[in-house]
Formats: sequence, C-alpha cells, structure tokens
Amino acid sequence: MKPLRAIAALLLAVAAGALSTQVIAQAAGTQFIGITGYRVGPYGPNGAAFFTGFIDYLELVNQRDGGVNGVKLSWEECETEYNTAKGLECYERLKTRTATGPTAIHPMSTGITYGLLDKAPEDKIPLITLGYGRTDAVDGRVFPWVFPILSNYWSAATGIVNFIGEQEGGLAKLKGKKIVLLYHDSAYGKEPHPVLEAEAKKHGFDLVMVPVPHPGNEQQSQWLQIRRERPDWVILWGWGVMNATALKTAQKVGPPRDKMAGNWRAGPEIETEAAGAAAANENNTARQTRAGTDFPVVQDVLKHVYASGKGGNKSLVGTVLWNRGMAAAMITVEAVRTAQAKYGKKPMSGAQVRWGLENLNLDQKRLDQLGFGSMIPTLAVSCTDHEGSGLVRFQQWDGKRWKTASQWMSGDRALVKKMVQESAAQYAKEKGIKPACLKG
Amino acid sequence: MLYREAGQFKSSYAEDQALFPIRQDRYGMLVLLAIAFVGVPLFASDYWLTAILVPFLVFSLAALGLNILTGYAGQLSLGTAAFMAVGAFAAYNFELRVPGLPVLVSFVLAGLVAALVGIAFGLPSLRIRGFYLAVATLAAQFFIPWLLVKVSWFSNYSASGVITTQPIEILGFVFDSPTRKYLLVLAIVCVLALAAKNLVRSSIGRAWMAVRDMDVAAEVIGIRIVRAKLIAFAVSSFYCGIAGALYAYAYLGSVEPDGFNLDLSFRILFMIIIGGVGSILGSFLGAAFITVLPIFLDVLLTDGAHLFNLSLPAGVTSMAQLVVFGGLIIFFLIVEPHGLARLWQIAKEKLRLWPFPH
Amino acid sequence: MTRILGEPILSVDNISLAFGGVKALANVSFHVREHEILAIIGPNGAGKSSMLNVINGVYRPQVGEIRFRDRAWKRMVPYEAARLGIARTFQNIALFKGMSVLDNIMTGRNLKMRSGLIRQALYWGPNLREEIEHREKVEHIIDFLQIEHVRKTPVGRLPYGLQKRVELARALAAEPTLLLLDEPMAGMNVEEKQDMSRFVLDVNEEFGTTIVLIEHDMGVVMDISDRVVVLDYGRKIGDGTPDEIRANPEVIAAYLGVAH
Amino acid sequence: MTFFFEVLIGGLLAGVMYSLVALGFVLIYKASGVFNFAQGAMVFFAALTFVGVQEQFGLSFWPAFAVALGAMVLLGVLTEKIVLRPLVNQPQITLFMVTIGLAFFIEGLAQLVWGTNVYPLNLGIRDEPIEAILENFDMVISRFDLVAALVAGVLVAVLAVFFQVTKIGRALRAVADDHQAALSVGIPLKTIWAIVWSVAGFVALVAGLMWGARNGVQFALTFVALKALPVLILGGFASVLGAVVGGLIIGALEKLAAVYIDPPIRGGIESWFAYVAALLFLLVRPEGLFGERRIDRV
Repeated sequence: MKPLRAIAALLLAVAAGALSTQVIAQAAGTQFIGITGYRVGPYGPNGAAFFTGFIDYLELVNQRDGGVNGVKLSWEECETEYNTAKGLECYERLKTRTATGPTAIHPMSTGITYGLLDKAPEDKIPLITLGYGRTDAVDGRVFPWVFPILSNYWSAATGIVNFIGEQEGGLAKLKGKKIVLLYHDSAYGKEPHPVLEAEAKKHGFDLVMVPVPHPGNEQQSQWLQIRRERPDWVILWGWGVMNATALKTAQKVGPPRDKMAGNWRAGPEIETEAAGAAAANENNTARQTRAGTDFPVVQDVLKHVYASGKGGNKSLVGTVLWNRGMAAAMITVEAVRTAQAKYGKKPMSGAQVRWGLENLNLDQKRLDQLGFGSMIPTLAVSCTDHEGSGLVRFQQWDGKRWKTASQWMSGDRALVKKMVQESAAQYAKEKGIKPACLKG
Repeated sequence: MLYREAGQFKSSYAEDQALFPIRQDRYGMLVLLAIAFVGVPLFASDYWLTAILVPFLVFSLAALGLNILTGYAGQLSLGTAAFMAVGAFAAYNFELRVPGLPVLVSFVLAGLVAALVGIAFGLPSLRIRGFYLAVATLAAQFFIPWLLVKVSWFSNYSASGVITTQPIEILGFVFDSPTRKYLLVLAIVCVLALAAKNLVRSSIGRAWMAVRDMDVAAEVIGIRIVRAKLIAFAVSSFYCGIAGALYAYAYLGSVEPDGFNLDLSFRILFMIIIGGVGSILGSFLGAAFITVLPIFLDVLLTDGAHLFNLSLPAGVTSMAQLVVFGGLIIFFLIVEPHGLARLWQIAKEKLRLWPFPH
Repeated sequence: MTRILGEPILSVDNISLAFGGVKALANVSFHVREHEILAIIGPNGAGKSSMLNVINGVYRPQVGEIRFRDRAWKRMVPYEAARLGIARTFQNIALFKGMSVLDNIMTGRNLKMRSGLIRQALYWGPNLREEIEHREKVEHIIDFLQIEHVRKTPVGRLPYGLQKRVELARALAAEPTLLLLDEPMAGMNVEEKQDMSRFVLDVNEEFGTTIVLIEHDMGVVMDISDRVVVLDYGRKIGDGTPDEIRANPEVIAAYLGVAH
Repeated sequence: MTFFFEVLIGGLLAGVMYSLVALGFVLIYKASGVFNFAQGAMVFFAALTFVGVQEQFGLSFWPAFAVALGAMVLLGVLTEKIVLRPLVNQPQITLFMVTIGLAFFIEGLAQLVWGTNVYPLNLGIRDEPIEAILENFDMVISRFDLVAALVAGVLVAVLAVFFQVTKIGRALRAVADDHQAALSVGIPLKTIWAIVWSVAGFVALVAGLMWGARNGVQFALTFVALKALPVLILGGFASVLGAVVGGLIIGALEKLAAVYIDPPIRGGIESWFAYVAALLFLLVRPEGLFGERRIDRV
C-alpha cells in the first residue's frame, strides 16, 4: 500500500498547489508586466534570447531610472513552450496577478496571438505582436487591441522584394527573374504567399514555392530542386532548426548564397552559428532590429544590469533576438510612459496602455535619447496604422557577426495597405465588428 | 462504517446491473454532480473555469475516447490529436457552410466525420497489431494536420491556417462567459461519459475487452474481430472529434492544425496510463492529474524559488515537468499499471471493511 | 444413461495440414454422431489440437473437407464456425483475463445479442431487457457449473481448476450444437477431474450437446466417451469404442514407451 | 536523368543517416523485445552530453567521446535495472509505453543538465559537394554524406562481427530467440540486457554526432527518431540488415517523392510520406521485409 499513500500525498500536494496559484499577487504599486515566454522545446533557443533581452531591459529601467516616472516595474514570466493551450493558461494566470492586469502581452507565437484575439478586448489587455501574428491587425479600427508594431510579415516580404530589386539594379529588372521561396510548411510559412504572389504578378518575376516540412532538419531534396530551378534569388522563410539546415544544405548543394534573403526569423545567430562556416558572407536578412552591441542602451545594460549580476545571459547580449527583446520591452515601457503623460504617474491599466500604444511616437531624437539609435526604425503608431513603421533593413553575416547591408527601406506600402484593409474588412464582417477607433 | 453495503440486497438482475449498485456510490455521484453543476459555477473564479476546469473536461473526453480504443479494445493509438483536429475543423466548417445549423448538431456531425476518418485509419488494425499499429497511427498524426494546412478550404482560406470559432449559440442562448462555456462542456461530457459507461458494460464493450485480452479466443466464441475493432476506432474517434470541437469552441476559441501535434497525443496517452487503462473513471482522474500537475509544478518551483530567494534558470520548470511526467509514467506502469482508478478502487475496498482490518 | 445417438453431425474427410514442411495432419477422416461423446487421443504432437483447430476454422487445411450438419466447407473462419453452433475450450486457458467471470461467460452470448450501438449507449428499454434476458441464461449456466460464488471475480484471480470451469461455461453460454474440449482436465487433481467428468456428461445429457474432446487421462477417456479416435504423427491409427481401442495393437504400439 | 540519379543518391545517403538511428532500435528489440521509443531521446542526450562536456570542460574529441559513452553506458545500465527488470514478462505494449515515459524523462534531464542552447558541433568533415563528381557528372554528392555512409557501414560491420564472433554476441542471439531457454542454459539475461542498452547508447552517440554535426545539437534532434520509425516498419524490427535496407529505401523514396510530388501539389509531403509508404507496405507484408511471419498457437 506504500504507493497508494505516496500517490495520495502527491495528489493532495497538487491540489494544494493549484489552489495556491491564486493567492500569490505581485507587489502593489508597481507596473506589472506579464510575460508569456518560451525557453524550451524546438524553438526554445529563439525564445530564450528574446525574453532574456526583454527582461534585461526591464531590469535596466528599474536599476538605472528607478522605474518609469518613479513607478517600478515588476514582471513574471510564464513558460508557454510555444504551445497555444499553455499560452492561454499562462495568460489567464497572469491576468489574476494584479488588479491592473499584465500591462501588455507579447505572445511571440502566431498560435497564441490568435488564441488571445477574442479574449484580449474582453479583458482590456493590449497584445503587442512584434512582426508576427495577424497581419491585418495593422488596421486598428478592426483590431483596437492588437499592435503588430514595426513591420509585419507582408511588409517584410515586400521589403525583401524591394531589396532584391535594389540589388539587381531596380525593380524593373525583376521581370523574367526567378525567385524561390523556401518556407516552413506551416501556417507561419504560408503567411507571405498572397503578397508575394501579388508582387510576382506586378513585377513579372517567376515565383517558385518550395515547402520544408516541420521541423526542417532534412532539406536535401528541397535544395536539389532549387539547384535544378537555377533561381536568381532564394527567399528563406524559416524558423528554428530549419534555418541552420537551410544554410548548411545550401552550401552543400551550392546555389549562390549571396543571392539569399530571409525574414527576421530566418537569421538569429544561434542557428547561423550552428551552421558554422556555411553562413559566412552569404545571406541577407531583413530586420526591423539591428544586431550588435554598439548601441548606448546595450552598454547601459552591461553596466547597470550585468555588472551587478542581475543579467540574464551575457552570451546573448547583442544578438539579433536579444536586441529584438530589448526593443519589445522598450516599446512596452514607452507606451506606459506615453499613457502616464495622460493619466498620471501611477501603474497603468491595460486600457490606458492601449491608448499609450496607439499614440506612441518614437522619432529619431527620442530613439537616440533612449540609446537605441538606429537599432530600430522610427515609429509613429496611430489608430489606422498599428504597425507604425513597416521599415526593414538588411544585414549580412560575415562569419562572426551581422553587418549592415542596406539602409532602412520599406516594401510596397500601397499593396500591403490594400491587402490589409481587404482582409481586415472581411474579418470585421465575419465577426460583426463595426470598424471604429477606440477613444481614451 | 459509512461505506457499507451490508443489508443492501438486490432482488433482480436489473438492480444488480444498475450503474451504481451500492447506495453510497449513488449518493456520492449525486453530490459530485450537484457540486459540478451548481457549486462550481457559484464559486469558481474565471481563471479556474477557463484555464483548469474547461480544459480538464475537454481532455477527459479525449482521454475517454482513447481509453475506449486503447484501454478497452486494446489498440494503441498515437494519433488522438489528429482526430481531435478533424473534429475541430469539421465543426468549424459545418457552422460556416451550413447557415443556421444548431451548434450541437455541428458537434455531433463533427464527431461523425472524425469517426469516419477513424475507421479509415483503423483499417490497418485488421492486419497489424501492437506497436506496429501504434506506429501506423502516427501516419494519421502526421497526415491529417498536414492536410488541414495544405487544403486552405478547411480553414476558409485564412492566410495563417488558424480558424477562429463562431460563437456558441443554442436556441438563442449564447454561451460566451466562462461559466456558461463550462456548464455546456460539463453537460456534454456527462452525457457522453454515461454513454461510454453503458457501451463498455454492454455486448460491444465485452467484445472489445475480449479482443483486447485474447483475439483468437474472441473470434472462436463468435465475436467478429473486424467489426469490434472498427467500431472501437469509430466510437473512439467520435469522442475525440467532439473533444476537438469543444477544444476549439469552448476552450481556445481559435486553433491551428499544428496545435494538434504529437505532443498533444502523448499527453492524452499519459492521461489514460496514469488515470487507468480500461477505466472510465480513470480517464477523468488522469485528465485532472495531467492538467493540473504542470501548473502546480510551475507555481511550486517559481514560488519555491522566490521563497528561498533563488533565481532559477528560466524554463527549468518545463524541463522538470518533462522529467516528472516521464518518471510518473515509468512509476505507474511498474507499480500500478491500472493507474489512479485502481488505487481508488483499493481505497474503496479498504473503506468497505473499515474500521475492521478484515 | 440411455441417449439415442443420431445421424453423423460432423464428418471430417481426408484432412491434411502442414506448417511449412512439417506435416501436422495427413489424410485424417472420421465422423461424429449427434449427441455422441467422441474422444481424440494420441501422444504429444500427434496433431490432436490441430484437428480441433481445423474443425472450427483457426487453421486452414491444405486438403480435405469438413461437413457439419448440412454445410460443407474447405475453409472456414472461426466466427462462421461459432455461428453454425461450434464452441470450444482451449488447451492453455484462453479466458479474457481482464474481465470478471460473469462478463467472460456473457461474451458467449454475444452472437445472440441484437441491440445496435445507439441502444447499447442508452442502456434503456430494449437493450436493458436483452441484457437481463441473457443474464438469466448465463446465471443458469453458472448454477449448473456451480461457480456462483466467483461470479464477480476477475478470472485472473481464480485457481486453475475454476478457470477451466469458467471456460466451459463460456462455451456453453453460446448454446452450441457441437462442443470441442481441448484437454479439459489437464493439470487437475483427481477430485477436480471427477467434477469435470461429471459436468461433461451432464452437459451431454441435459443439453444433448455433441462433444469432441481431447484428453490424456485414459481412465477418464474410457469412462466417459462413446467412441475414441487415435492419432499418431498426424495419421489416424484407430477409431472405435473404448473397448475396441483398448484391444487395437497399433494403438498399443504407439503408446508403448509413452508414459501416461 | 542526371537529376534523377542525383536525387536518388542523395536519398540513399540520407537513408543511411536514418539507418544509423534505426540500428539502435533494432539492437534493443532483438535482445529484449522492447520497442524503445526513447532511442531518439538517447541520440539527443548523447550528442548533448558530448558537446556539453566539450564546451564546459574544454575537452578534445576523444575524451569527450569517452565521457559521453560513459554517460550512455550508465544510462543503459540504470534503465535496465530500474525500468526493465520490474517489467519482465509484461506485454510488449506496456514496455513500449514505458519507453515513451523514458523518452520524456531523458529529454527533460538532458536539458536540465545542459540547458536549451543550440550547440554547434564540428567534426572536421566539410559538408560540401565533392568537386570531382560535381565537375565530371554535374552531380552534387556531399563529402559529409559519404563519410556518414561509411560510418554507418563500419558500424553495421562491427555489430555483425560482434554478434557472430564474440561470446556475448552468441549469448545475445540466444536471448533474442528465446528468453526462457536462454535463462535455463545459464545465460545471464540481466547482464546481456545491460550490455545491449549500452551498445544502443553507443550507436545513439554515433548517430547523435553525425546528425548534430549537420544541424547543430538541439532539441530538434529528438525528431530524428520519428524518421527512423518507418524504416523499422519496412525493415522489420529485429533485423540489422532490415534497418539498413529499410533506411535506403525510405530515404530514396522520400526524396524522390519530395522532388517529383511536392511541387505539383505545392505541399511538403515528407512529414508523412514515409509513414504512409511503410503503412501500405505493412498491409501487404505485416512482418516487414526481413521479419518472421508469426503463427498463432492456440
């Protein structure tokens, strides 16, 4: 009967533990930021870099500035494993933590974003989806609570087309060229299809789509196919292990790798390094955040956070995703600051932060003040434009680090805008939403 | 002394075959139902309803489905999540494409579609068995989500493949709040659990168990193995399909095919191993255990670390969870292969004799 | 004990069965008359169990034909055999280990139950009536074989002798015309063997069931069977009343040196 | 036509990589009748331990290899002692499920110890096309793939010799034939199982190094096992030769299908194609290519 007793004890403990989830609350008087993060599973390494940067920046604001206008930040990270159901549980749990709610949620996963799409407005919690998630959420009249800030997949995809055009000597030169899209065969990978198809029609290039099944650690046949197609350019739309494998297989099978361009998810160092020499000098990645440590804010983090032993993981500092996490945190903090200007210097509720996000304006001067300089493009969010920028910039891997390969550039804004509005209107119709800007 | 059946005599086979022949069990069940239908909605918080109770009930249903196939009919499947996906997407499409179709009808139809798909993938069970069959069900696990992503029609051409479910409305009553969704799921799960219990104590249930325990002898006694196995696949997939529809409609609100992955299938398999293979009650116990355990571990480790002022490397809880899950599976299979349900039974038998030791 | 033996109900014509290169049965023919008790004997490996397996379709012979009542077949599936009224027990107990005694015996009634899936799920009205009706039949068999006290026990927990009895009960629940018993008394002590012999005779007498049994205990065989068929190395070497068999020189030769 | 052969050869070489993983399954199945679902986790664990100790303690190749091998042997012995011994004579399905639990356990443990980072792994073999073949036949054949094939070949040869010649190997074959009989002639079953799990650990280490060198050592390595399962169905669970031939067939079919079927239907069928192919094959021949047909005895 020993096992019986052991299990009975375990069950009791589980029950007690589950009950206790509600008791814990965060320190009152702080701006509580709920984080649905992931650091394990197939995409764990990517998440780890992003959320380390995110938390490092929050820590910096507390250590260096003593919070936002004197309001200290507090936060809690809940592991989602990139799993929608877990993300939802995390969201519900973080919601119970304080009266003001978790400020804003960065789901960092398309699935979780969709899962929260209906819940967030009810709970009055803004979602910040930095370059992923529902593209048509750019239209803030239909999606008042969702902020795909910086640039979404469609902007990035058209940006890549523009970049290729520039490299070829003008968009007109794209006519008759052949471009392969190598994509992760999932919802995420299919996202750029409509816009790229539209671009192909518009500019007259030949678009060949080559899917890579999840997780993408075998790409021999795809690259042989690409070799046979003899494309002028390859667009890499990968995530996780698929990127490293793509670069390595590209080297093996041998199409020209300086004719490759990827979206932001396609080139974190983790995978690029795993690909080793294969990646050297040979791929361009569209970014809304630049990698590197030569930004004042990064130096500040090293000085105020890492020097006092509060940092997350020094080896990640300055990497693409870490910087991206920093930027994400900064946008959240600045939204709080913007909201405080209107509602007073106290912890902001989700609704107030939403107003802050919608009125967020980060010009170059402000970015320089914050020490971000040219890490991200300037931002001006409005009700009709929740993206705020849509600019991308290309970087090239030289074997050790990323170096800049282009200035901030935009994609086909008009095309993207048209498609976004059509899509948002259809969503509004399905859901019975009357598009309108939210007040206050 | 409370749990004593002495003095309760049965004068007919009908009484002997009742669901709960022992009076105390009957009352216990009534109390439990009263708590579930009245107490919980009155006192549970939104967090409990949306993040724990609804998923618990949905997973119970899926576990029930898998238990019918694996626990009763003895056919191991690693494709549970795929059949849930079929249910979720079928319900979505019925609602989308047949205007005015009552949502409950959609759910039932979705279950039937899942049942058909289940039969199709159950056909190999006629020739292969054991873990060969388990590996074969992986074909369903990989093929179905792929097909749902591939054919955009299933997701109504949504660019991301994600479907967002329509509101649940029955006779003009909208199930939108957590409490209402909970009650709806609870009612459906109760009805289906009762039906499952009835099936396993009827002739088809005996046929399943006979096929599971010794298929040659079953055939010799006049049980059509082919039919029994295919019905098991159909009924199991029906349950999983409805669980999938509820997963989408009442729990997540929006789902993508990739969410129904192998991990989810394993999770449900773990529920029945820990809860009790071949037990209706076990499906519920296992679902409760697997739903609550990770949350508990997470909270325990995070708060424990806070208490002792340690900073745990992030993600530790998830990895510890893998270790604990794996360890528990090994533990249960070695120590108590019939899971929590068997422990409950042992406890009851002890109670029956209590306070006398023999 | 005056039973009227009827016409031949089962005839086995010229059966040959081989596994790969190994011949299990070679040109075996015999018949069984209605209400008869026929014993098949022979040394180990003589092909006795194979013979039963051929009769109810578990094995498919390469040559030969089986005729049962008005049906004749070369290949049979066990389910069809069961439907025609052939039931059997196994040499190594083949009970459903995870089920109670009652449920095990109830499986014997499966062939006769008609309720559809939906009715079974409701467990109401016609289905409930059907369950109870069959339960009554099964209870009758339980009484007959004196296993009331273990009705609700999982079969795995029963002693060997009782398990054999439950297996017999399961076969009887199907109300078979022909009952095949594969060593029903193997591994039993004298007392249990006597009980089992009595049950076999009672079944034969009370239900008029025709019985083919395989048994090693010559005493039991000679006592209860009307006729005996002897197999050796897959061939039939004797066929007759117990007295005739006792006097058959070929049978004696085959059994010499084989301790029984 | 060149393209066809290029894909075919690429597929065959990829298939060898599958075989490398499948071998581990076969070894354990042969000796103990356990279908070890945890083999993928073992590949991950082995590779992670190897790069982990390299990174943490700055060990060079062979010492790190020795440490990782030691860890795998320890894992094998413990598995035998704690997991398998109490489950002797349980149904195969139970043993299969227990190894699923084991897989989760090992995956969690590996990441608890070494973290979730992606580690690059460089074996000094360049994953580049062989110039001579590229120039003369316009075919891309990777040097790395050839080396991997060579390693797999050597591994199979070594295992074959091990099984045929050594005393342990003979005992092992006896065990595979009949546990009870082997026990009764005095073969120490437990020792044999511990040895087999250790050898499977060694195979996992080799497979982990080869796969890790290609894609970096990370969680995604565990998915490699899923690639090996159709190979096993095709080749039969108990045949070393089957694992090799099955791997070649699956590799070739999969790549050919990916090249000739994917583009017209615009979808990557690689995730399930091998399973469906193996399944169809099973329906025709349930015991696999080199398996033995089962006869029901009642």
